[in-house]
Amino acid sequence: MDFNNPKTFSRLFGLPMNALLYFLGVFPIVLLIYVSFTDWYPIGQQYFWDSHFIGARNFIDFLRDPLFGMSVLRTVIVVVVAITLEFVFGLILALLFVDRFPGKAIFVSIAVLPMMSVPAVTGYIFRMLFLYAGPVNDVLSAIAGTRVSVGWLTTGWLALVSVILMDVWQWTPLMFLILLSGLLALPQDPINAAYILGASKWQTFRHVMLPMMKTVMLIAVVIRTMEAIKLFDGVFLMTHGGPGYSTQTVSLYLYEIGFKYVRFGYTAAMAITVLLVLALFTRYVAIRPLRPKV
Amino acid sequence: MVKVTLQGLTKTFGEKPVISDLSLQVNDKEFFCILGYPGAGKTTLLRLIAGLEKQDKGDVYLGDRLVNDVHPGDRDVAMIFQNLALYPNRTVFDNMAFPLKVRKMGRTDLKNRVQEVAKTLKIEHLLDRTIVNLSGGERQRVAIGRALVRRPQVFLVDEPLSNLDALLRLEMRAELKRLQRELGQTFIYATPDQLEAMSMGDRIVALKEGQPQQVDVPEALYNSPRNRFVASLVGSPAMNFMEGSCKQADRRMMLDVGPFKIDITRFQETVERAAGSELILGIRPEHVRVSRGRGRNSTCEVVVYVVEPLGGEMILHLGVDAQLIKALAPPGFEAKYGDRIWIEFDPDKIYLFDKKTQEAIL
Amino acid sequence: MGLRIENLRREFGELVAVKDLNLTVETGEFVSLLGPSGCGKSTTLNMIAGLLHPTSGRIFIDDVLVNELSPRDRRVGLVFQNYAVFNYMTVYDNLAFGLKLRKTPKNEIDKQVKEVADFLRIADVLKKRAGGLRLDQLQRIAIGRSMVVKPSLFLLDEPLSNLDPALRAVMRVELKKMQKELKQTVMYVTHDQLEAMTMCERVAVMNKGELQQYDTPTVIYHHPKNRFVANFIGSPSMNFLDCSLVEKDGKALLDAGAFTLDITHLHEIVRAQATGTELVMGVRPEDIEIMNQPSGADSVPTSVYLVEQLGAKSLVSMSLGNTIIKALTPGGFRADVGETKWIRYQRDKIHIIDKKTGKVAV
Amino acid sequence: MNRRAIGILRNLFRYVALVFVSLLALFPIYWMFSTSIKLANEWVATPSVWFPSKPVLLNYQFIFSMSYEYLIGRVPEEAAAFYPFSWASMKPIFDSLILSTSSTLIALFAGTLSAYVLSRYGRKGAPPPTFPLMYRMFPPVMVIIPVVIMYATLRLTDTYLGIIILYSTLTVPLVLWLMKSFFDEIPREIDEAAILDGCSLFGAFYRGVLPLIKAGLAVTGLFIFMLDWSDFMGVLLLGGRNVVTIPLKLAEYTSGHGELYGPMAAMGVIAVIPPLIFGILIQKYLVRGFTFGAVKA
Repeated sequence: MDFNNPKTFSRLFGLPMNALLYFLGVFPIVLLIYVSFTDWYPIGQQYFWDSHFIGARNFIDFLRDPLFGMSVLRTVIVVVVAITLEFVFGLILALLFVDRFPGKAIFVSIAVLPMMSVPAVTGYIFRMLFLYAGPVNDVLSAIAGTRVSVGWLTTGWLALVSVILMDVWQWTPLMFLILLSGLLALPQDPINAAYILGASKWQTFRHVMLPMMKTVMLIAVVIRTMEAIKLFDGVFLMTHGGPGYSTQTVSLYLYEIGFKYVRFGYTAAMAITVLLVLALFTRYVAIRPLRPKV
Repeated sequence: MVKVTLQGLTKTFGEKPVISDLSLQVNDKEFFCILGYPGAGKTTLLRLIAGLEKQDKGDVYLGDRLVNDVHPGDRDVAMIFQNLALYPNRTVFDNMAFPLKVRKMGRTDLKNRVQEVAKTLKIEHLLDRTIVNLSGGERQRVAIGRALVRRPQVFLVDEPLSNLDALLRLEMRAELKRLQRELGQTFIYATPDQLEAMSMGDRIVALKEGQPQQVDVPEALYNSPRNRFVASLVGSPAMNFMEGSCKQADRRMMLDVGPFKIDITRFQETVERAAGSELILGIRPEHVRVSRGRGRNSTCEVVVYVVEPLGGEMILHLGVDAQLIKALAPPGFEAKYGDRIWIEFDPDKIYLFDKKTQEAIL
Repeated sequence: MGLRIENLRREFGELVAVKDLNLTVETGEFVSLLGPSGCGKSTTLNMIAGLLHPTSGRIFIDDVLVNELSPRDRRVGLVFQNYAVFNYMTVYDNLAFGLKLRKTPKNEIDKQVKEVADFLRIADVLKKRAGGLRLDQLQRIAIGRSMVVKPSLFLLDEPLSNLDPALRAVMRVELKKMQKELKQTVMYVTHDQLEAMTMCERVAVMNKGELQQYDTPTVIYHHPKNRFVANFIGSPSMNFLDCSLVEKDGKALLDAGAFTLDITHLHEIVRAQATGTELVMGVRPEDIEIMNQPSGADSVPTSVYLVEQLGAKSLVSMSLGNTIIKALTPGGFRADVGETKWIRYQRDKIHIIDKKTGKVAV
Repeated sequence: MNRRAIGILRNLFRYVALVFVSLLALFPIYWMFSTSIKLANEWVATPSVWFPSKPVLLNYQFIFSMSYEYLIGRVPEEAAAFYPFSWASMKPIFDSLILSTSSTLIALFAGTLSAYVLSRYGRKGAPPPTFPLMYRMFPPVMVIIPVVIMYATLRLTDTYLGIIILYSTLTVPLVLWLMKSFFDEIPREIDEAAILDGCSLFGAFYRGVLPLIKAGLAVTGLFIFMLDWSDFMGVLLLGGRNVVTIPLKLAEYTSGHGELYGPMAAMGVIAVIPPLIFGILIQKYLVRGFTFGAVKA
């Protein structure tokens, strides 16, 4: 073999990564598709080839499953609200950091600490914060003047709010960092040009800086959306999807069906469908601003 | 120390042909310049010779050796890249020794060779410094040094001077030329700067969209450009061009370019043989004479737009109708914005081009 | 008075970027701020535009003190080096930007934008997005965008440096024409001495934050005040030869080692101006004559080092002792390397510079 | 009001805002830390205890003493007295270290090679560039579900190898894009000069480019380590008995047997220390990491 032939060389160099991706990428997906058409229930049938082929029953079943629909809706709510808040806070924060001022480096380091925390630990921390006798209620009491006892984790919609707040706390820093990079990378000349042409600070921001930030803002939102859809660890440790089903996101629901009730065939069908929807989303919406120029 | 022969070289990137059917020969010990605007395919041509890019068609010979399938490292050519491609955090010595280390040269030999080259380039005192601490001119020398240590057969140089400031560029130009003379080696040098090519090249190829327009010595490119492109590429300030058509009148042949007519009767035969009646008149600014008053041979009256003093002489940008004409005025000529003056062409120094083919007729 | 700058100073920490600058520009005048990179010209420009606050000193635009005014209230137009056009807007919106901010009625905006677009010849691209346009079009947009708001002072920051040489020549003429037609006060910042010398009525040469000389191009070229200006202006640049003043038999001789030059006629001036006998002789390449035979007492033998053909001119480098002297001769000059030629300085064109202070005495 | 006064006022406003933001960012972490040094009666109280009355290390001793099953129903105060430090209790930390380190190295190796090919030779040979990116975008549950099925068949469940393969595969797309962004910053001419100097293609990579990219490798490595270290779902579904990482242990404390807030907090503190340190070290590159190299700070 001639390793100085670029083709041979690049095949060789690509080999390890291809091996990983095909082993845990292509192979399992094929398996998943097969299983989704069976009634595989690993407690009764040890191997997947012991299962029975049942056609599209799994797909029809879960589309009728109200719990699944609700989990999708909840995920959408969490994603939309959390991303909106993160974007607004992130942008404000980024604007605070655009100029140079003494202590900037330290404040940036502090502001981005939350995103470095382990998500599972974050979930646990927020579980403590939102206890009946937790510090959040303390602060609210101090503001209200009387003892406030909000059951953050025991009231359905408040638990969802808590989950959103947790995501906002952990991931606003990422939004902030991306937007700050965008702001700092803005060419100064068009901004100065606008000032000289008579624009006020606000007008310059609105008509010059924002349009130039479009790509970066898109990237920030897309990245965060993708990550927010994944939301699992934190919620799992914070509420376990409870109380009842009130914080059960798609990920948690899949987990529960798949591993508590071990209905593998059914889970596989749901997973396939969600994967397909997300793949289309990624292919046509998300990947565009991200695709590196190859 | 070898000639380079290219035969029917073709290279396309995607749909776009970058080099198309190019054949030329670079002689032994020649300083050969590739001159063309950015995007003309100069760098691609060098990379094809080096083997960094594989041609779609055609052959590359170094000496008599066909090197189409030879690995770049075995072609025995050195290339000096536009961005120099030095290792920023290593010392000058390490940078220059790298090609020798790759070839597994002994320690003492290696040291001597680097020392020797550093001496020719006057960078001995820099050997222990890292590249990031060097000035632009010094880095330039190191890049040349790295190419020199290998004693390659052919040097390929890709506009290495474009990042230097004007004064340093002038200095490095002379230096590079002297070096080539002393080494007696084949240099192929790509540049977009006609002044650089004219002053350094033994021969020049004018390249346009991957096709050689003319291969010749600098004077020939300047005095008898093959077509309009070459005429406009070479010479500064650039040649004036005016479109016009031929008219017969009283047995004389006149070229009417709008603001004035010019008698081309004595070229009549050539013109009639070569092309139709649509021509382009070309005249270099240095062959446009200006005068304050109307002279006997004056062609037309013009308005002065811009005066560029160039040391003693000055370039006048003159307007007539909608056309701009540049003229080189002698020292002492007085003119300012808005003046009306007269111009006159030296009839022996005009060029005629076919409007359709853009080829030179005269 | 278009612009008046009094004792302008700007410090960045320890660094004094602009040092007590005094400058006036008449209304309608085209003035250039010329200097190498880092000389403080951009800092000065930014202070005039109001993007940077001076450490001390005062700036008047149209006799109004503008120090405390924000950029938007200064009525200046600034064209940036990279044009800073709003890529994402259409050309029309770019041009209308300033007027829209001023709440100009729509039909008025329309009228003015059309007018400017016609004047700058970009009317055909008004509806296109600015992002995809050619560099010269971007530049026209940048100029037009400032033009519509009718500034009293136009600042241009190296506007031609991103264009290729051919386009640069064209835009140079157009800029000059425009300025003349609008009778606009313009301050043009550049590091390219050719641009400054060709386009401007007066040139302010800066170095290390200090104004070196402020005069018309002709005066600056022929009577540079100091060595920096003499070296910076003119291309190829002036030759400098270290020499000392010797008095012998009632004659004053300039001894440069390889030759001596009789400067008795300048003796008085030199003695009055210079601080010692250590001098530098400066002579421009075009003021040196090359001869095959010695003629007259002033002829100096040299050996040819390098001949560069520049088309209309040949640039000859000759070694004289251990220095290299460059001379510009008519094109087509031929000589072998090492061949002996005689040179003669045009005596009234030499400059004598005090070595210690760098001041030009003659 | 002159310029200077406005400037001072603006700065004042900025600092007030920044202090507020800092408090918000730091408070939850502080709360975990303070809980980890509180005595049991202060873990949960009304009103809650903001500053531990008597800071103790008992909770840490508790988690590093004998394994948790023996301690049900006891509080750290008494546990510490009876049960000394045990190596067995360190297992989650060792497991986290082993899994994160080896997965990081494997992903770094595989991803870097592919990134180089992608940067220099384009798509030919390299993995299809958008495929790994998509892989990264899907919620892990969905990616892991088929893996669970496959591992069950291959008997890889609850093995180190299985989880290392999973981690490597999940993070290798990030390595690919990150390292590609670093390779793209090195001019192509560096490799080409090396090739002309006589290097093989591998030599150009190994001797020419790799030394210039050490910093990028380090950054990418630390970033990937942070992600692997933070994983919870992977071990939740594929580990359990044989493989127990810190987050999994943390989850164990929360399930069922009464809330041991103090030891949990101590475990949490230990879990977040490495990512916090690494995160601050590579802060400049975090944006690039999370955006697949698309945004460079």
